[in-house]
Amino acid sequence: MTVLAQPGAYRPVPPPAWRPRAEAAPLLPDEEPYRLLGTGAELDAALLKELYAQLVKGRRYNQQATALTKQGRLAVYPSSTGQEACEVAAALALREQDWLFPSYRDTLAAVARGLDPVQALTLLRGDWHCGYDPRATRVAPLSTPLATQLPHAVGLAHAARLRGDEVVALALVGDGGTSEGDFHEALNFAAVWQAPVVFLVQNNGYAISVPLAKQTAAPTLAHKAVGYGMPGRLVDGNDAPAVHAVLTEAVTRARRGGGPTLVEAVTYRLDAHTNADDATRYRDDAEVDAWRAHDPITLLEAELASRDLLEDGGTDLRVTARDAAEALAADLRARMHAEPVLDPMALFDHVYAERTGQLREQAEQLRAELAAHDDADDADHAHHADHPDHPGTADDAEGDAR
Amino acid sequence: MTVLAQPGAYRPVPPPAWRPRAEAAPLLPDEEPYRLLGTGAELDAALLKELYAQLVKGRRYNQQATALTKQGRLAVYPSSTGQEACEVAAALALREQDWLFPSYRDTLAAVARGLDPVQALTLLRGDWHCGYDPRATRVAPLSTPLATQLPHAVGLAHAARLRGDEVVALALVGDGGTSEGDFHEALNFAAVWQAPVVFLVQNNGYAISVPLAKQTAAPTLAHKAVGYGMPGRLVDGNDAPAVHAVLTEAVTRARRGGGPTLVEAVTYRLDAHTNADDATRYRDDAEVDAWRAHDPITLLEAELASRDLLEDGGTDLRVTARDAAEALAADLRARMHAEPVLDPMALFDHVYAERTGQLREQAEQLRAELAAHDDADDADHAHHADHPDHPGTADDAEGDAR
Amino acid sequence: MSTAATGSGAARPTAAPASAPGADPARKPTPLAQALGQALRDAMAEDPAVHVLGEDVGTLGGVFRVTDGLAKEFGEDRCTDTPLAEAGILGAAVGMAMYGLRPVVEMQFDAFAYPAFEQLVSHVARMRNRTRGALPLPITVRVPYGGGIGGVEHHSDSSEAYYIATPGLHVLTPATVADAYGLLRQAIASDDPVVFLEPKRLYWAKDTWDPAHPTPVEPIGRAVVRRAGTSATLLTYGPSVPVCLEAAEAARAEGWELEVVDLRSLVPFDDETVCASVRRTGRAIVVHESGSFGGPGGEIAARVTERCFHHLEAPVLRVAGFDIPYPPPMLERHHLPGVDRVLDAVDRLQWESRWTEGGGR
Amino acid sequence: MSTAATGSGAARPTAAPASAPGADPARKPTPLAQALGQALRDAMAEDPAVHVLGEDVGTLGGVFRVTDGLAKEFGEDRCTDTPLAEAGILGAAVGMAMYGLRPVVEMQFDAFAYPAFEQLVSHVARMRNRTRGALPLPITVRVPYGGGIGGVEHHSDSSEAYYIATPGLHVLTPATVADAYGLLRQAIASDDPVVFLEPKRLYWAKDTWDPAHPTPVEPIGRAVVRRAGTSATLLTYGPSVPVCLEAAEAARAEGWELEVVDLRSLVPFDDETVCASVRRTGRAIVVHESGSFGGPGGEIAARVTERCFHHLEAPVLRVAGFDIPYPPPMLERHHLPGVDRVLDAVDRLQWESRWTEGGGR
Ligand SMILES: Cc1ncc(C[n+]2csc(CCOP(=O)(O)OP(=O)(O)O)c2C)c(N)n1
Ligand SMILES: Cc1ncc(C[n+]2csc(CCOP(=O)(O)OP(=O)(O)O)c2C)c(N)n1
Ligand SMILES: [Mg+2]
Ligand SMILES: [Mg+2]
Repeated sequence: MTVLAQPGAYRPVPPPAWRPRAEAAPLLPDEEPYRLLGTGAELDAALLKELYAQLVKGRRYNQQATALTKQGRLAVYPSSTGQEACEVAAALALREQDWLFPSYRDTLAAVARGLDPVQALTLLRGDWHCGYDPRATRVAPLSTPLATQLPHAVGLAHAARLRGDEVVALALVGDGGTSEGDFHEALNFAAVWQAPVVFLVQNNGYAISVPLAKQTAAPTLAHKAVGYGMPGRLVDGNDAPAVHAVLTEAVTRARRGGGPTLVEAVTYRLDAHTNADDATRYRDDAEVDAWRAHDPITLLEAELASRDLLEDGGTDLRVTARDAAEALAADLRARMHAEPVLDPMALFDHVYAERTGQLREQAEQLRAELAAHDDADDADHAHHADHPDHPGTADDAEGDAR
Repeated sequence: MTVLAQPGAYRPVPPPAWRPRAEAAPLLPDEEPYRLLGTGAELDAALLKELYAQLVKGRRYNQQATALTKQGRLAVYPSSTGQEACEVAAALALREQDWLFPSYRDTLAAVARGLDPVQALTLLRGDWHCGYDPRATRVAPLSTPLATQLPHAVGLAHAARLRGDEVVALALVGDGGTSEGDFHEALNFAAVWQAPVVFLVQNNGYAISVPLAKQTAAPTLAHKAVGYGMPGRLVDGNDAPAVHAVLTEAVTRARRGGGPTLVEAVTYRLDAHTNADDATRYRDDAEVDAWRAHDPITLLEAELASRDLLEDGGTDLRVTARDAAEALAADLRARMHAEPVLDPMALFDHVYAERTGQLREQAEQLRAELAAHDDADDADHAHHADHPDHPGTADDAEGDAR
Repeated sequence: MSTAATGSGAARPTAAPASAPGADPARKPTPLAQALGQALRDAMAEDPAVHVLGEDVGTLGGVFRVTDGLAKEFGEDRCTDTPLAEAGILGAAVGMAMYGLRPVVEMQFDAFAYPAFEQLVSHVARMRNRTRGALPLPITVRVPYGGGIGGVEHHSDSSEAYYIATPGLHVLTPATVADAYGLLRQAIASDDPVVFLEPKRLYWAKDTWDPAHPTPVEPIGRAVVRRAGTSATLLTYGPSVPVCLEAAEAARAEGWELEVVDLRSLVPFDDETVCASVRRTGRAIVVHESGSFGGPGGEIAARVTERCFHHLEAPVLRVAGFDIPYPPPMLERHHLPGVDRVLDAVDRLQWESRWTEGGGR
Repeated sequence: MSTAATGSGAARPTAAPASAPGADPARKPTPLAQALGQALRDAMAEDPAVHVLGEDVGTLGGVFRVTDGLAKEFGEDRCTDTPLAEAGILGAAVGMAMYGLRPVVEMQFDAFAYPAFEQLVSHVARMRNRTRGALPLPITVRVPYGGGIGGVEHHSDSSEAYYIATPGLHVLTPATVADAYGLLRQAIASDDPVVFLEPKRLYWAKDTWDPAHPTPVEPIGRAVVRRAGTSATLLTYGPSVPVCLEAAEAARAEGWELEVVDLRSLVPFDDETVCASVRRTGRAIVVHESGSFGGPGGEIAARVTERCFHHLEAPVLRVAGFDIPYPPPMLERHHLPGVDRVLDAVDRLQWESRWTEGGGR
């Protein structure tokens, strides 16, 4: 706007309402995404190797999970192929006592943290909603309603701080999720409460088909931080050590009482939104290819090579990593091919601490139906089951509709 | 965070996802709230006089409306005493075809725009929800659910732009309202759509009892703008010409297709939250007194005096303004003391374009009850009316409860 | 799906060109989702005020492809990919409607309409009333609802109980391809806000239908008898209509002639058609996927009982989803009311004369 | 308010120290709001995991002064003024509960709970079930509800229909001072999430009560007969309980002895107490402020009819608010179900023997 002369003749006593509460400049992100790969920066060799092994395993995990959808063993799989650096770095930046708050795309982060992949995939397999004990694993349930997990992370981190525990919560959200009101409310609460929470936005360029330019007009998503009074950091999301460094610094700051941080990691989803999505409807091959050239695994492998870290006393890191990845895939495949044990009566469990009268009646009804059905099955009864045991994705559902 | 050397060896083709979409610097607010009073800036004398007359009238309006609550003529009144500069400037910054989106505190802005005060106060009197035709007046209904009117303003401005009309929407919201998800979603939509809308946050330091420091940790509320990619402006909300200038510039920019602006006006609510509120529970007199010393009317009057604009050909602007204000107050008082004409059967009007069967039945029921009641009244029937005609505020309600 | 029969009552034409159904050789098996898309296309072509907005409705054509091609045909200003924020979408639609447009909002899945709940309840439903008719909001909110498609949690809710309890909204739900088109056209043409509930698992169900000459359908507020019967009435809507028709077919083998009423319009509710049927049959079952407690079935059973008490041979029963969070894909078939559950309820309709019972009646 | 009678059934003690009611000279007229505050205070004193949060609950003590003094007594970390964002408040409470706290959230008015609807429905209500019991959420959401206080629009909604249709939530509402205290203590002690609906217009209603020895009350899930009668049963809750008691008193003059059942707990629902009463009287009316269509009355009427059909001499009737947006203050008395409307409904309970009627029965 026009800047008029302000000689400052009028200077009210600064009332408490509008004294700046924080210096804005330190909260603003750097101009360029933060990077370590190729910079010659001093880096811990063990960390680089660990990241590499995890990236390779993560990629294989993504491939295997996608394959399982084709075999009808998963209802749906939203792959994080291309985003493994973010997923893995998020997991490794946390300590044992810290909590991870994943969105529906982030099973890999949970697995990289040590969660059993079969448990992590329960939601997407479809035998139950959440397949693990969040308290035991310090991994919140995968959140399907976008951005709704962010205030949970804030509340948990705040509670831990009130209890005097050194617990940090790291919450994952997508670029699309930043548009939701819950994102706003969570970040504001976090900053006002100075809660030990780190928000990692994986900006993969799309919310399903909607590109970032239709999602926001902000210079970067990291710029949103200043509006809450927390630091915003921009990082190359395909540079695993850079993401790890930025997150570790933010986690450490949070742990020390320094409050929340918003981190935007710029990355790309190489696969379609889910196995059911057709990404060619909204993006072209050239764009995908450009990003393939910046694959997080290739980048890290080049760095390891340039530092002569790929071979170690006769063992080739690439081979070890690949073998470990294959082992994970084989185990996952085998265990996912086993039919899950399903008890329909479990539908009435845990709706409340105790079943209400209403639920006891309904449970009795189902029990009777199941008994009748068993009898009928024996007698090759005509009444059919309404739906197949392994329902497919939306695209498959045609066969399912009557 | 630690700034590591970034020699830039690694430079991926900048993928479309993370090229900054806008320069951040021009979007950030100035360090100090923008001011004109006392700066010696060139100012339009007619505008100053008009603002002054409106401020005086606005103050009197606030007083009269508050008095009406004591007389049981208004159910409740949230006064904008102390905030008249914002209310009046918002009204004057708009053209005939523009739309105003007030919150529940902003009847004065509507009145300053020319709305009949009796119509503006209908909601608070309690005879209906909205007392005027929003399309005819280009004033949206007062919004009680905080921040919910902001997306409406965006949608309307967007629609007008699609139609090719030069319409700007100006939406008012409080500092507390900026914490709501709807604020976030509205600003984001506005920026993505480049909608011709101006958001004016009246930061009066409190959301009922909650001070700004418990509401946000942001440097200023205007800093939120950069996170949406729109300019943020900070202005002294008690400096009427400054608010008017900032809003006019934003409105003009919007009208020319330059997109939305977020304006934070720093001001203070001198009265309690509403007539039912006891502000001494959460703020001390010293703070109120400090702000009284920066009363928007006193400030503007001093400016007029210093410019020798108070007297004009024998007429004293103060007297003219006061007389006009008294006339408004007298008229308002008189008209608000007349019993509003109430038709209970109107309850069933305008629920839908046409009454549903359900509503026709219920309307018949009420009609019968009213008829029976009339008969009973004649016969001094024992069945009592459950509630008084003029219900009071929460504090009054004690007498109402059984 | 074999529910194309228009049922009883004179069909009033919609805005679409009416034709003599059956005469046209262009009628062919058409999925319900396609008829919905056609309704949007025709409404947009007819009235430039009609705008479609939502997540992924533009380039992608929606995750169910209902809006496929609209952005290309009418431009991105008419069919707009919005930021990912449901309250913002519906709130913006309110503003657009205030300016005279007729927005059609797509919510991607039922549970993802909840963030817009405040906008829906506190503004959309009330704006006309608040402003004494000055500001009607002709907004259509399309909500894919219900289960049976193997969706993971939060993708299969039946949320109609929330909407029918909100005065000011019309709540419609088609079960046939003709209604998908006809009701959606009516919804868009209506000056009142409409929550338009689309049964997800019927998106791919087909009826014989001609997009160029859409079958005229009954107006908003009218229920339709999809199958005539004398033994008992099944009152149902949306995804449960085909289930009830199948149950009625199966019941015939056991000697029952079940009448199936497709409610179509939950608000306004067609007491006339419903009560006429129940008075005729003397017995009724409400069938829906939504949970039972506090669900639409309670309202329907209560009002039918109020109006038809002396015609009832048995209490109105309810066959509904259980009162549990929607189950995971592998268990949903146990939750969804299917043919067996409907037939079991029919069994319980006190076919033995009640006079032989000991009860107080 | 003269509803202090605890009613039938053995009262089970709450967590509060039980005492022989009536024996204590410290019992004095106490407003319902004060008993709620006392419940919060006692719960916070007993269990350091109990945290109160919401808008203006700290320094101000809430706009209804229910939390008055708590911040001073327990510190701002235990009773916290939050930013103005209801989804954020409830969402943060979810996280706090995940970490083992027992948050008590205050929503300032009924309609201002709507922004938190997604958090409530998609997370609070389901977390225990989603995690197979690993993550119960002991959250109490206090919602002042209903009208009659002269509030402007969006300040007088009756939103219970939305909550009772959401499996996983308990929905409680007190009508007496003893229940205000006792039920709120039970809600906070419950490991399940509770929507605790506080009837706004009863906040200042008084019962004789001793804060040091709170009257023990029935547990969650139990209805209580507040007045015994034989002619018909009024099934009601919250703000309508005093209305029904007054109606019962007035009806006595006309020869009717009305039984008044205070439901207290909408979820879980006490079929036993309700049906026992209706079977005894043979006639029932559900009375509530909430709109009729899709409101709780439909559910209650339907389930009573299902269970007591052969004991009913007349259909279960409903007396409710109209199906309109809540009216402005000056008209609300025409909307709220009052004594006259209840008595009119009693009139319509088919007192002439139904056998003399021509109907099909
Ligand atoms: C509240 C809500 N609205 C809509 C959806 C449907 N939906 C699922 S994923 C998705 C896109 C998410 O984009 P983004 O946040 O960028 O995450 P990404 O998929 O890229 O990881 C949408 C719209 C949802 N899950 N939740
Ligand atoms: C969604 C919503 N939540 C809560 C309220 C209750 N309430 C009314 S005014 C108010 C404070 C508003 O503060 P602010 O936005 O700063 O505006 P001010 O009152 O200062 O003008 C609150 C919490 C509301 N009206 N709407
Ligand atoms: Mg994305
Ligand atoms: Mg304020």
